[in-house]
Amino acid sequence: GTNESQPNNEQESNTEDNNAAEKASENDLLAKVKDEGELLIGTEGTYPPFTFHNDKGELTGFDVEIAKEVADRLGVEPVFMETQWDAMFAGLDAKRFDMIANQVGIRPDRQEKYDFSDPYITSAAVLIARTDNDNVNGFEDIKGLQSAQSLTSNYADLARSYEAEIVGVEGFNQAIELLNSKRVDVTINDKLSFLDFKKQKPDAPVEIVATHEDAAKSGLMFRKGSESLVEEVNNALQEMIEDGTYANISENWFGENVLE
Amino acid sequence: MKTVLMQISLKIGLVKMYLNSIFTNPERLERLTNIAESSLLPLLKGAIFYTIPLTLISFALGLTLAILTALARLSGIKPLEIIARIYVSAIRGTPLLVQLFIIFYGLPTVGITIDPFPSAVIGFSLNVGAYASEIIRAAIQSIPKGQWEAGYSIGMNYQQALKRIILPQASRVSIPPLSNTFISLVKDTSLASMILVTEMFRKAQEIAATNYEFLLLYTQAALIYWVICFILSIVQGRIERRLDRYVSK
Amino acid sequence: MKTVLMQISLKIGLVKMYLNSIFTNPERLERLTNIAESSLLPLLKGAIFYTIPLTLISFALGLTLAILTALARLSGIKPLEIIARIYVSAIRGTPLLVQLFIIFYGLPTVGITIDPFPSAVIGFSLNVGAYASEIIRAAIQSIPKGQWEAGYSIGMNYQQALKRIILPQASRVSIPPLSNTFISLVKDTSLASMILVTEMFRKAQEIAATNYEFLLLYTQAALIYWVICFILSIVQGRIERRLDRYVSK
Amino acid sequence: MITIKGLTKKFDDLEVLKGIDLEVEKGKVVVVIGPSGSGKTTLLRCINILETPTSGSITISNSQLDFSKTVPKKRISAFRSLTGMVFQSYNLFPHKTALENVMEGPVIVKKESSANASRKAEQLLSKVGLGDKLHYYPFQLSGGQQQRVGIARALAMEPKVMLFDEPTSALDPELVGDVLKAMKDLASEGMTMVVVSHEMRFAREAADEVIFMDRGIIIERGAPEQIFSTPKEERTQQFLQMIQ
Amino acid sequence: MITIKGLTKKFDDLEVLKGIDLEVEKGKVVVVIGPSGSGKTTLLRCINILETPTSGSITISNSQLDFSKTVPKKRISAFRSLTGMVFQSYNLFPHKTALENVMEGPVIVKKESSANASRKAEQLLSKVGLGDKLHYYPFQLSGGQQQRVGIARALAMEPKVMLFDEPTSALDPELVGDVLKAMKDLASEGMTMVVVSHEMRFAREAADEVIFMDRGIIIERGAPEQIFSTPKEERTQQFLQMIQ
Ligand SMILES: Nc1ncnc2c1ncn2[C@@H]1O[C@H](COP(=O)(O)OP(=O)(O)OP(=O)(O)O)[C@@H](O)[C@H]1O
Ligand SMILES: Nc1ncnc2c1ncn2[C@@H]1O[C@H](COP(=O)(O)OP(=O)(O)OP(=O)(O)O)[C@@H](O)[C@H]1O
Ligand SMILES: [Mg+2]
Ligand SMILES: [Mg+2]
Repeated sequence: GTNESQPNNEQESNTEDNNAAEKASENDLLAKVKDEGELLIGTEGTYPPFTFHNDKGELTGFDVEIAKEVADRLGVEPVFMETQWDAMFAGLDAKRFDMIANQVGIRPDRQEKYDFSDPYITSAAVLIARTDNDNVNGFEDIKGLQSAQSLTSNYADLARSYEAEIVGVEGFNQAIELLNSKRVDVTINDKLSFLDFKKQKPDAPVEIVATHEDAAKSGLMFRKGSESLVEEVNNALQEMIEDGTYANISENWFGENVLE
Repeated sequence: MKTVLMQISLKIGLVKMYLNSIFTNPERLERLTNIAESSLLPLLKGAIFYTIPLTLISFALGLTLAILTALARLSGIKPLEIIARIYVSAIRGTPLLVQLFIIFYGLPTVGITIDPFPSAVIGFSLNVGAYASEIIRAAIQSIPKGQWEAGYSIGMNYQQALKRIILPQASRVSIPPLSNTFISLVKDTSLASMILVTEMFRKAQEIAATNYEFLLLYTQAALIYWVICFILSIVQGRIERRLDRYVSK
Repeated sequence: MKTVLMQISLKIGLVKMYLNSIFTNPERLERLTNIAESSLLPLLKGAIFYTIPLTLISFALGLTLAILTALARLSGIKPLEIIARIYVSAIRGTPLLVQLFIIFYGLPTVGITIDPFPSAVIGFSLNVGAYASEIIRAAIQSIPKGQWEAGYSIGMNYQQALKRIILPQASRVSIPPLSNTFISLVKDTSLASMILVTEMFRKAQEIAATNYEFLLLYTQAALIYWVICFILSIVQGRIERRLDRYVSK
Repeated sequence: MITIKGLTKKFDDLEVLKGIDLEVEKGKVVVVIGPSGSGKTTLLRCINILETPTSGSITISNSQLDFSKTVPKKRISAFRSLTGMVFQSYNLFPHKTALENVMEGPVIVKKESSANASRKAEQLLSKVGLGDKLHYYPFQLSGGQQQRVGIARALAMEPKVMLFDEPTSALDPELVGDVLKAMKDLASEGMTMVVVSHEMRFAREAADEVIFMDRGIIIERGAPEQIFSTPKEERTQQFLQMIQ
Repeated sequence: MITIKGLTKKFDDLEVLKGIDLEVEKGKVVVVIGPSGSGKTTLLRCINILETPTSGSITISNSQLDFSKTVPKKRISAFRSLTGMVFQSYNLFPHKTALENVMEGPVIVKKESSANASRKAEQLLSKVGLGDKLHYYPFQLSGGQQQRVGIARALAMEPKVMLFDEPTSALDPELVGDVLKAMKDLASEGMTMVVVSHEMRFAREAADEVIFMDRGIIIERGAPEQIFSTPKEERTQQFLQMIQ
């Protein structure tokens, strides 16, 4: 009877209300972020010097500082959430994060599924080999050799274009580990990460053999449909570049400006 | 044969060389000891604030779930039995990592968002519940039917016989396999790092990421796990001995 | 109470919406079906060429090791017992992932370099050996002493009694817990991806790395694991029934 | 005290009890004998409703259960409390001491105070000659002692009828005596008892009636001397020859 | 056939056998009786070397083992094959059929051909009245049938002496007869036998001598009639009263 249909109606109307609210926040992520005063940022936390923990255990790094500055300029609190590479994407999809700051390269296949900010860093690709390996002197030499690459990185495509045999790895650290243990011959990787590694382990028997002229650009990454937020973030980035904040951060981490 | 022997002695030689190189290279040794020392506290914090509470809470909840599931399996009520069977099969049949992913990253897409720690607790509890239910079911079945009947014959009902007669005896039988599950759980908590819980293994990864001494940090974490498991197995021994007091050795 | 109910009905509403949005959003649906279809074959290949052989080989070797370890534990020879104890404790007490890392990334630093697949086999076999040895030990101990004595009394020696009388009976007791270990192993092989074995889970990661549908791919992999485990549990049931032929139900 | 009418019990297709009619007066002791598989245990279990009979009725004191209808669980519990059962394999609770075994029923089922139940349990255990073993676990007791704890445990629920299923057949010969003595004491106190046992001595000395069962029916009944010395039926004769 | 001299057996501090001297001539049947815990089982197990005696010597046929020295494993195996043991709880191999149980020793230990062993096993099983149960598993057999398989299994190794440890005490009363018959047949064929049993009928009909043991020593020995009707020792009298 009527008694039974009562809660039913209530439920439906309720769902609709929420429906509307949901749509609003979906359409305007920026409004949601400003509303809650928090920007949820996904990052690995294990990728120095971009995102890692310092001696005191605090999360820091180039990407972290950039993201903090961006949040500042949006007038919200940055909240970092750390996880593994694959979980980071899943987390963005699941709306656990609003944005990812983790040196994610801007690539067409990613742009299919995600939005990117304007590039905030350009890094050179370098070819790394063991010091005792005299046979590798340039990118042309790696044909048929085993190269350790993150499957999701631009560097993998680069290695493929020189006909190296790809050995898939989780990230920079694992690539170096494989190189060290003579399980692979080379890796093409990010110059800045490698420099940081050498700083930590100066006597590691690996070195840069060659630097590639094509440079890769990275951006902050968002779910599709975050246009309003992306726009605001781009504005913030632009401001940072113009008022010298960006240059400061960059000098601090790399001793040079890494924008271009 | 001879070449194999030669190879082995060669390998042993290399191992010696490596260890020598560490112990005769004071800088390297110092670096390693420094790192080991300074990382001990963060690792222990990870263990005490996350690994251990996560393990204990999940095990307690999981055990409750396991008893209910075991009873459902043994209830003779078909629908309950089928639900219990599907639950156990689905959980045991799929990797824990995927289960955690689905709870943490999958449920939000259907509108259910749970925080990292509770998500981990749910995932691990469901897991323990499935594995332990089989252990408890077997343990209950291993108690002779005569014990139920003795309970009934002095007027007990099902619940009373279960609680007073069967479960206390079943617990004795099931302590060794349950502690297997418990020990596995301690280590499985390392997967919680995938859903943002900064437990001990995650701490090890974080520290290693800055100094690139992965082997050292992982070994250190492994040793802490071992200590925890070792303490657990001592506790297990105590409980077993306590429960064995009514059995001739 | 009422608010809880409302919340639940709200959640159900949201789930409906989500499913609707997938099924009424033809583009999204098509993308997902396409990915699922095209990834099925690579996943199956990963399962057939890596996951399954890795599981079978490691289980066979691990079981042999387990029997030897169990016998060492029961031998009454102190040094053997202690070695067996330490082995079991070290393996059960530390995470499998760390063991794999030490074998694959650690041993080369002391001059021993083993390829990915054999490294994985070694790691998993050692693991199965430790866990299963406890099961087998318990199973052997569960066979009444009278069975050994009956064997001796018709003139058998230790080996003969063990092989002909004890192990066949112990195998019956240990099938259910061993198949637990086996099923765990199937899923644990996913960790081999960390040491470059391109088994099924690694394939799923690779594919997801290009289309970023991690949840979909992981769920798909989970379903394949489930199918494998389901087939295994059917086989387990058959074996149990075969071995039960000499026991009244 | 007990009236059984047309009691049958089927396991699937196997009819184990084929219509048992039996009356036992208050204070009488009935000994049931018969070959293995004849249904003696099943009969006792039906009286204790550990098995649900297929048809027939059982009356104890003034309570009647009629098994042509389905009987509600509540009534079974109440009915069961009229009888106490002593098992061939004792079935003591191994995780409880002798005292705790006896207290368990009064405390958990009857909700008696622990102090009260403990006092009563002590008395009962003393009565069966175990006043000095109160805090022993079953594994620390001989078979005969365990069986006497089993008797005390059943008595603690103050049943109207005691049922014994081969209470001495698992015992070493020289331990049998103590258990039989406890049973004889009980009989002489006027307890109504149904005893499945092949102990001729007990039957001769304590039974008011001996019943011979075979293949699910009562073949013959009578005073012990009559059955043992001049059985009427051929099957009874054959059986007595086999076991003597 | 058997000569035992000064046999003692200690479990830790507990001396269970305190110097047993015993001779059994070829073809004779000796029945051992005594209270529980008196060491009867331990004596049989020592003869079968399932327990290693603490001191003393055992001679069977022409083989002697002296336990004041340590005895090599090889010799134990050889010595054990001179005796066949039948256990109270049968101890059949549950995963093998009756035939396989009997064949196991000849095939695995004596390395006989499977065909030969099978033929012999069939004969032995027929002899104990189980010619129609060759392919039954133990759980499909009654206790009495299982025990007869146990006898056949021991006989298949062609021992010089058969040892029986309470072979009928776990059996239902009406199943005892068949096992005793198989044992009597064996006795009448001239097998040397040592039997621990309280079955008076068997002792009266088949024993050449009855031995009464208590607390690890032999108290009294003699012809069955003598021991049962006019025992000399008080402890023997007491014991016989208890069990009769
Ligand atoms: N739960 C059961 N399911 C199927 N058959 C049963 C069950 N319980 C008993 N039976 C069968 O019922 C018959 C009678 O068994 P019951 O135990 O009552 O005999 P009994 O006279 O007590 O024999 P015994 O002297 O060996 O104890 C036997 O054939 C037995 O196999
Ligand atoms: N393995 C053992 N360790 C310690 N004590 C033992 C062992 N085996 C037997 N005993 C002890 O030795 C004594 C004699 O035992 P045994 O089994 O030989 O007696 P028994 O005459 O066969 O008795 P029963 O008639 O009960 O079979 C008992 O006190 C028993 O507890
Ligand atoms: Mg019975
Ligand atoms: Mg004995």
